[in-house]
This record gives sequence, structure tokens and C-alpha cells, in this order.
Amino acid sequence: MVEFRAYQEEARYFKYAFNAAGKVVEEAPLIVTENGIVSRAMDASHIAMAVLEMPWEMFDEYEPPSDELMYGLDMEEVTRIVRRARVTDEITLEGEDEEEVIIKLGSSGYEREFRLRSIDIDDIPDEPELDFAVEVTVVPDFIQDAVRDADLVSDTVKVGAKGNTFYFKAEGERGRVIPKVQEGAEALLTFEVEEDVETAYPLDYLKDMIQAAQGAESVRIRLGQDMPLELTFRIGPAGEGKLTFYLAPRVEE
Amino acid sequence: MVEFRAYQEEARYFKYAFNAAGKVVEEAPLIVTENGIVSRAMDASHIAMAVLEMPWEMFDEYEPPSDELMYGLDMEEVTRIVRRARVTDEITLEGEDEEEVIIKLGSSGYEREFRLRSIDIDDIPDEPELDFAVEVTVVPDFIQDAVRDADLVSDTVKVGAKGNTFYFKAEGERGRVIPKVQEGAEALLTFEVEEDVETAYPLDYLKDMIQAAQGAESVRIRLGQDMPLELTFRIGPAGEGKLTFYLAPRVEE
Amino acid sequence: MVEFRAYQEEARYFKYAFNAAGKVVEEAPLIVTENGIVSRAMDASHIAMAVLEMPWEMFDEYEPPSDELMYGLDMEEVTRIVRRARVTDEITLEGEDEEEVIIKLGSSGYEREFRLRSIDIDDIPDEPELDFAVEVTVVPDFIQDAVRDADLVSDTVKVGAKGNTFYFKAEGERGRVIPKVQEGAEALLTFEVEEDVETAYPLDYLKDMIQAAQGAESVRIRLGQDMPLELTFRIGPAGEGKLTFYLAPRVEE
Amino acid sequence: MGEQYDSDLHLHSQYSGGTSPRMVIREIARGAAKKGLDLVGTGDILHPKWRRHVRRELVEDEYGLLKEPKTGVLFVPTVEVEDERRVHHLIILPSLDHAEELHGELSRYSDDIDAEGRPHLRMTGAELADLLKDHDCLFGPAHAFVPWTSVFKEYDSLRECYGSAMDRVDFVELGLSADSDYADRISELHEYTFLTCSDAHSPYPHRLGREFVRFELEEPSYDVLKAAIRRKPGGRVVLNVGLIPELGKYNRTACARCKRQFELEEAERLNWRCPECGGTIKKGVRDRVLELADLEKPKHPNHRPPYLRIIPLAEIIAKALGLSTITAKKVRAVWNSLVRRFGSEIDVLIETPIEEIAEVDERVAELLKSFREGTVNIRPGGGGEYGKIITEEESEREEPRSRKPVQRTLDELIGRG
Ligand SMILES: [Zn+2]
Ligand SMILES: [Zn+2]
Ligand SMILES: [Zn+2]
Repeated sequence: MVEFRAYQEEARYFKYAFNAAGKVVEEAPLIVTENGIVSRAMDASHIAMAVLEMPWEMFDEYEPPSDELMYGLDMEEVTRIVRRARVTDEITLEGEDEEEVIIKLGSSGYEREFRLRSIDIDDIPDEPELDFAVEVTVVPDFIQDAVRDADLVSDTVKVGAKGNTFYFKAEGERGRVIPKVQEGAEALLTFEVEEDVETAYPLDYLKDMIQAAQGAESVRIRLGQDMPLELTFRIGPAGEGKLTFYLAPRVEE
Repeated sequence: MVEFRAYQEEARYFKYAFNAAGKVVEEAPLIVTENGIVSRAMDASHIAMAVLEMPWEMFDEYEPPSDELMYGLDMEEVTRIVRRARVTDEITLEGEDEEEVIIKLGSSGYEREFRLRSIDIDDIPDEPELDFAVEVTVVPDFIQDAVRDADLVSDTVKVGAKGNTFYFKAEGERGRVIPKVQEGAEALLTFEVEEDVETAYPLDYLKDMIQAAQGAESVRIRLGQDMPLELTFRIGPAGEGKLTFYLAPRVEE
Repeated sequence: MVEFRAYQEEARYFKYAFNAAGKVVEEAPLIVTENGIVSRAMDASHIAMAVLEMPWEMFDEYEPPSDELMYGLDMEEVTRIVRRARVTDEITLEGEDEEEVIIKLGSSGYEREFRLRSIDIDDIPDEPELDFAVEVTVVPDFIQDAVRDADLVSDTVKVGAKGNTFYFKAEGERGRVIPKVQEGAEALLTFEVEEDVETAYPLDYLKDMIQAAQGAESVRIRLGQDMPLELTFRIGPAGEGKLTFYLAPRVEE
Repeated sequence: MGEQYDSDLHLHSQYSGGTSPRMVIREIARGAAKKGLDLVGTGDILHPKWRRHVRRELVEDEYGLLKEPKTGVLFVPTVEVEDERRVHHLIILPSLDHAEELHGELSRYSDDIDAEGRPHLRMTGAELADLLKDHDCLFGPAHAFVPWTSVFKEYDSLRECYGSAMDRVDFVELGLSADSDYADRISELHEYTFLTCSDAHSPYPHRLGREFVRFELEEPSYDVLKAAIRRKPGGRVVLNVGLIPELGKYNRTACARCKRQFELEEAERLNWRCPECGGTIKKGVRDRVLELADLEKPKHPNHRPPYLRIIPLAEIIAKALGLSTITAKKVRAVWNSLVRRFGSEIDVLIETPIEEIAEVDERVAELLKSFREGTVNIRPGGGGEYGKIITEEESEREEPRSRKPVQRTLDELIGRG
């Protein structure tokens, strides 16, 4: 029995969001209610968390379940499937008997059906509530450049705000890399800083997270001194949904 | 002495057809007559056969040999050469002294000449004559999608027709994949089914064969219960030639 | 203290030139004078030399040092950095305290800064002065095709001129490859031959050198019997600068 | 009594992943000559392009081995292959024609044999050993103890890996993180000749020949080499030379992310998750050996030659001069003058009297002496971080580890766990 159904004309939003989330977390629940679909999961080492919110408004057609449902997804599998979708493919997500999640690409005459067995998910983390000292919005290009630049010289990157500048900084044996944007630049859409901040984060996670930037129009970045980093990508035709990542800092002791 | 010469304004058709054939069979004869050029070969394990037919009408210029000729091609070499051609390069195929096959890219002022020594071919298989229960024509996209989708979960795929539907089906530990087209869909060009059929085939061969779909406008698929699969790609500016693959089934014993 | 500064609106010329030079030589000096920037280096096995000349006219802005300066570059690092540049990025090269070379991508509002520690360079070779019997200019496509074609069958290629033809020739177990251009062809821009010549060169170096052809409009090739090959790529918006490679022949003994 | 041949039998050409494009015969031969190696493996000999290059660059020597004409360095065809459980094996072949033949046979089991110098085979170690029964070659597990791609990361004994084709195994390659003291605590290995090889991916003298075997051969031929490895009359192994295992990057059990080291029991108790940063704890070679060991102490069989623990000369010079990189100009200068004066790197490392080295540089002589005497201080590596040579003073103020930032988890920051 089909228990819920969510349909979108273009697989674009699914594709990028699930691809990025699936690189960060190994397993994730799919919580389906009348309000839409939500997923929250931490990676195995509890350094990163992914929160995906797809409210019913984000879909072109949404048939809610009669009751709240939960499925467990092997995110590697999901990633492999969404990679097979063209951005312009129609996409349908369905649940069957709380045991299978079905992803359909294309429409009735030409349809590719993928069935995934639901797996057990032990533990669904709460979304953290944090007070951030810095909140900026940048164009996706900037964060993609910054993370990949930093990766040339180190496995850690410092993210900071000072004066009117928001910057990344990485240092290694080979040299130093400092990508930055300043208030007034087109690439820096909003810039709110309560106090100067500089905190270090592991690059390997960031490299996976920025994959979501492909489908996004902008990225919100929030952080505080020695606090987790929060990255938020709006998804959906009008940004109705969002994908948020949290990343624990590297702190000197 | 140049014994025959076949010239085409665009290397496109050669490129895709030889590339796909060369991934499936290791060696192949080139049989040249006044009617055109033909090749038939089986792969080393006798699971797949490739039949390439290029009648003289397919060429922009064709100078037939005075007598029937045969050359032997190391298809890996041929593949490497045709990969060096741009689809819009002029291409000329020549034979010299029954010992060398010459592929020329470009035209007289700017010409790249590749000379391949002819090798001995032991045995040229006959093309099988089979009675198929199912014959469908699909757009190349469909078969490419279907084969790659199936590859996500298994190394075998079932190909079948049932009612008004032509489908692929693969199943593995990780889940199930079912790409399908139905009568009336734009992607399904023709559909003739005498009886419902479902037969399993090895995916690794199919993955190589569908490379030919790149240059084709449509693909004809024929099969029968526990019978070989036949894939036919029309090639040439007006589809004058064709590349046909036969693939032995995996039958449960 | 910033000791010199060279700025260009488009990173295109830097990107291709440094990328190709960095594949051939491991380390290179950066000699900065009021006339511009020059680099000369041999590869570790002394088979190839790269000479990069960027006169001040090549830059949109050039602030010369007060005295001649020299920095040492780890070219692998430089290559990794320029690969991170988009061809349309603004680029600035700066030197600081004879100890750091700074590459900046973008402009003040959105800037990515890369700092490279200067390394010791033992020995700066002089540019050879040679009398060549053959000088031709070809379109970049031709030399790229020729080198990659030759690579199909051998690790050595003969380069030669005979009559009105300039050709490459490679021969291996598998066959022969002969890419050629003739006087009058569009791909052969100039053609001056004092005497017929044919000399062999190692392909692995040529494969790296032709990477510079990406950014170039034409390539000048000079050689003589059993003499080094000289490849010159004009770089910069109006070809003000140039990248020259010398490659030692393989002579039969 | 034959002559001595310093030999490095496991390296890779430019056609293996992650290797230097300078891994071509000419450069390998030059590097080997400078290092003082007499015989090296070709590596990657199943790769068609590489085989063609080898055929072109080398000539057959009077005893049938291959010789680089300019340097006189001898080559023997070798290849490393990866089986379907990602275990690596080393194969040494009599000739290029034998390699050609083996390529033909293994092609059926490999998709990348024409593209990758170290091909992946769709067969188990046992199936491979069995297939090799029909081929004249020398065969054994490569770098037997490394935690990613070795026989002992996958199996608890050679027999488990090779099964009934066990008798096809001629040797065990120890790998950079183990020596014969480690390996001879496992009695199953007593009957095997140990090979020490560099697994070099570049021709630099601190890579090529950083581990090697000293053979004594009556003549430099494949058959005598085979006799030496199989301990038959004609040749023998007289010395294994290798890196100090503690300097290897997987010697100790440690966190792959923050590099903190753990005792085996502690790591097991923590379920292989680092309490400091949440990273995965990776079992070290030493602890893997301890798990497999059935002997309290190493017991060397009579045939086992001495094992000399050493590191590349450039590293000794850099350390002695207090420089952080081995590519520094000064290091090169001292290296050059030592090698020019005493013949080759191996001569300097092993043969040249310390007093003569002191004439060139006293600090280098002193450090080299403590290597030869085995009294050098080491901070062991682990979790992917190389071990380090440390001075007397450094070893005293070792305890508080470097102030590297520590990875936090979200748990502590959002009030969980
Ligand atoms: Zn290995
Ligand atoms: Zn290896
Ligand atoms: Zn840790």
C-alpha cells in the first residue's frame, strides 16, 4: 500500500540536497507528516549533523500519510540513485508499507523505479539551538572556492569575521591561503557580526557539505568562537525547504 | 597499392560504432566487397557477438576492391584510434596490400594517418537466425538509463515485456530497480509482443554495447524466453548501415 | 613590504603558461626587474628547459621592484594554485620581503590570496642559442593532435620536414601514426625549411608541453637534424609575452 | 662465494596510481646507481605500455637479466597485483616474454590491467597462487603487515589466504612498518625468506632503495636469484636493510584523525572510536603483530640474515643539521659531497667508517653512528603520522604533545552524550 506520495516536476532540488547530505551522514531517517518531510542525522563520529526540511509547499503534488511515518535510509544508496537523475527529470517519492521507500524518475510512460529497503535508525538527534556571533550570506561560488582553496595546503580551515571582512584561512608547510569577502562586495549578500570570531573546522566535512551549493542561490553561514559552524542552503523552486549542516569545531586546548 | 577506399565527411558514425564494437570483441575481420564493408566477431568467451554492416551507400565516396578482401583488426587498437577522431573530422578507410588497414582523419592539407597491421582471424561466425517473441524500438536514452540504473544494484538484469510494458528489472541486496516504458510513451517507438517474456542477461556486456547508443537515433531490441538478446543500432547519415549485438542469456538451471 | 606587483584582468595567460611550465620543471626562479618577469629552468634530468618571459607590457598594471629580485618557486605548488583560477578571474602577482610570493585571485571585495614560501634555486640555466634548419608555425590543434596520436603507438616521436610537408611520425608494435600538414593548409601558418630534417624526441615531455597550447593562438616549432626542439607559445592579450620550451633529441648511437 | 647485489625488488612505474611521472627506466636507473643498488625490479611489468618502454630501454645482459646500458644497473621484471579482497602480492618473473604470457592469462581477471600498473584482479590470493603454479616466477605477499592492503589486514595466517596453493609462496615482503624481529614472532613465517623493498613511487634516493635486500649470487641471473630466495645452492640473502618500524606511519595503534595513540586493549574498550575527537582508531602494525604472534620473543631461524635498521641518508642529514625538510639546499649539498666521496648512498649508510664521514660533517657522522649501533631515540608513528627521530633533549620534554587543535564533537557542544 502506498502510504504517502510527494511529486516534483524537476529532480534538481532533490538531487543536490540528497547528494550533499548523503556524503556527510551514512544513515538518515525520513520522517513524513502532513506538513512535509524532515530528516535529521549525525555522522558516525558525531562531528557533523545534517537537517533536511522539505515542507509540503515545496512539492508540486503532496499526498500526506494518514499518520506520522518513519523510514530509515542508507544514504549511500540514496546518493547513488539521485545521481542517476537528470535535473529535469520528474521525481516522485513514495513509501510503501513502512518497509520500502520508492523513488521514481520520469512519468508514467517512461518511468524508472528504485526501491530501497527501509533500515532501522537508532537515534534521531535534536537540532541544536545555538547563539551565533556571526551571520553572513554569501554566493555559493565563494564558499566553494574558499573550501577548495584551503584544501590545497591543509586539512583544517579557520573561518572568521573581523571588521568588515569575512574570511577563510588555511596554513600548511607549503604556504598559506586566505580567501575573503568584504562588506559591499557582490559576493557578500548579508553581513552581521556581533564580535570578531575565528574558529577552526575540519575540511574533509566541509568539502562534502559544499556539494549542496550547486543547487542553491545563496548560502547562510553562522558561527561563534569555538562553536559549531552552521551552513544553510535554501532548496526548492522558491526556497521553501532547506538543508542545514552543523559542524563541530577544532579547538586548541 | 591501395586496394579499396571508403570516405565519409564526418567521423561520427565510425567513431561510435567501432568504439562500441571494440569494447565487446577483441578481434574482428573487415570483409570488403563491392557492396560495402562487413564485420562479424564473437568475444573471447563466446557470450557476445558484434555484427557491423556498412553498405557502400553509407559512404560519401566508395572505391570497391577488385575482388573480395579480408583484413583482421585488433579492435582495442581501432578503438584507441577512433577515440582520437573528432565527430566532425573527415575520415577515410583504406586497405593496402592486404597487410595494412589505414585510417585517415582530416583531409589532404591536414591529415592524420594511422596504419594498423592486419592480424590473422581464425574464424568468422555466422550471424544467428532467431525467432524472437518480442521486438521493440526505443530511444537511446532509455536503454542507457536502464542499463546504468540496473548496474546500481546487480550484475545481472532481466529484460522483459508484459502487457503493454517493456521493462528492465534488477535486484540486489540493496534494493530493486525497474526502468520501464509503456505503449504510447514517446520513448517507445515500436512495440510488438507475441507473448510475455522475461530473460536475464549479464550487465557488463550491456554496459559496453550501449556505448553505440551515443551515435544512434533509435535502438531496436529483440528477445525471446531464455534466448539471446539482439540490439540493433542504425548508423550512417540516413541509417544505411547497422551495428547489431547478440548477447547470450543467463539461464537458471 | 610588497616589493613588486603585476596585475592582469584575466588569469587566462598565467593559468595556461604556468600550468604547462610546472608540468615540465619542478622548480623555477622568478626573476623580477623593471622590464618585467622572467623564469628559466631545466627539469631534473636536464632533458627539457622552460623559459617564460612576461615583459611589463603584458600586464594591465606593473609596479617594478626598486632593484632586481629573485624568488624560487616550487612549480608543483604554483600549478595547483593556478588550476584554482578561473580564466576570467583577475590575477595579481606580488613579492614580499624576498621570502614570499603572493598570488591573488579576484579583486578587493572578493579576493583569494595564496602565499608561497620562496625556495632556494641552485642554478639558473642560460637560454641556448641555436641555428635551426626548420621553422614552422602551426595552429595549436595540430600539435596537440600530433603528440596525442603519436602517443598511441610509441613513447618517441620523429618530427620532420620534407618537401612542402611538416610531419610527426611514430611507429610501434601496433602500427604507425603520421600526422602531417602541407604548405597551403590553413593549419600551417608559416613554413621555412632550409633542408629536410627528421629528429626523434621523447613524447612524455611533449605531452606536458602541449598543455600550453590551450591558451595560445599559434605555436612556433623550430628544429634541426639531431638538435633540440624549440616550441614557442605567445602569451598575453596581444602576444607580448612568450613561453618557450627546449627539448633534447633522442639520437641513435 | 658470489658477489653482493643490493637489490630493491618492489617499486612502481609512472603507470601506477600516485606515482611520479619520472618513474621511467632512465630515471630509476640513475636513482638506483646513486643509491648504490645493483639490481632493481621493473615494477608494473604487466602494463603493456610500460613493458614496451622497458623492452626499449633495457638490453639483455649475458646472464639473461635486463641491463640499463648507461648505468649498468640490472633489472628483473616484477609486478605487484591486488586481489579481490584488496590484498597485494608481489611477483618476480624470469623475462619479459614470461610477463607477456602472464599478462595474457591475467587479463581475463582484470578490467584495468592495461591501464593501471598495479592491476586489480577478480580472484582470491589462493586462486592467484594456484594459477601461478603453471608459471615460472617468484611469488609472495607484499608489505605483509600494512593495515590497508596486506595479507594480514585480511587474514590471520598465510594459510587462510593461500589455502591449498600455500606451497607456491616463496617469500614474505615485510613492508616499511615491520622488521624481522616483528615477523619472527610468528612461527608460521620462519620458513620464508623475508624481502625488504622500498615500494618506491618516485626515483629520489630517499624513496628508491629505502629498504633493500643484499644478495650474494654466484652469477647475476634469474635462476640464481630464485635459488637465493628459495635457499638453494647458488645464492643467498645476506642482509635485510629496512626502515626502523617505529618510524612507519602505522606502527602504533592511533586515532586516524587526531593521531592520539592507544594501547590495544584501550582501543578495543573504546570500540575503536577516539574519545578525544571522535575519529576512528586504526590498529597499528605492532599491535597486529602482537595479535598474530605465537612466540613471546622473536626466534630467528638459522637461515635468517641480520636486519639493519636505517633511514634514508637525506633524512639523517636533515635531522643532524636541524633542518625541517630533506629538500633543503644544504641537505642536498652534504648528501652530494658524501655520495661523491664514498661512492653511493648505501656505501655511506653501511660501509664507510664513521671517522671518514666525520671529515665531511661531524653531526651527520654522530647521528649515523647511533643508527648503526641502534641507539637512536624514536617517537613511534601511528594513525597515518610518521614516527620521528628525536634528540636526547627532545625525548625528555616529549610528554605534552604538540598543541594541535583537537576535533570536538557536536555532542558536547549541544549538550548530549
Ligand atoms: Zn601494495
Ligand atoms: Zn607497491
Ligand atoms: Zn582522535
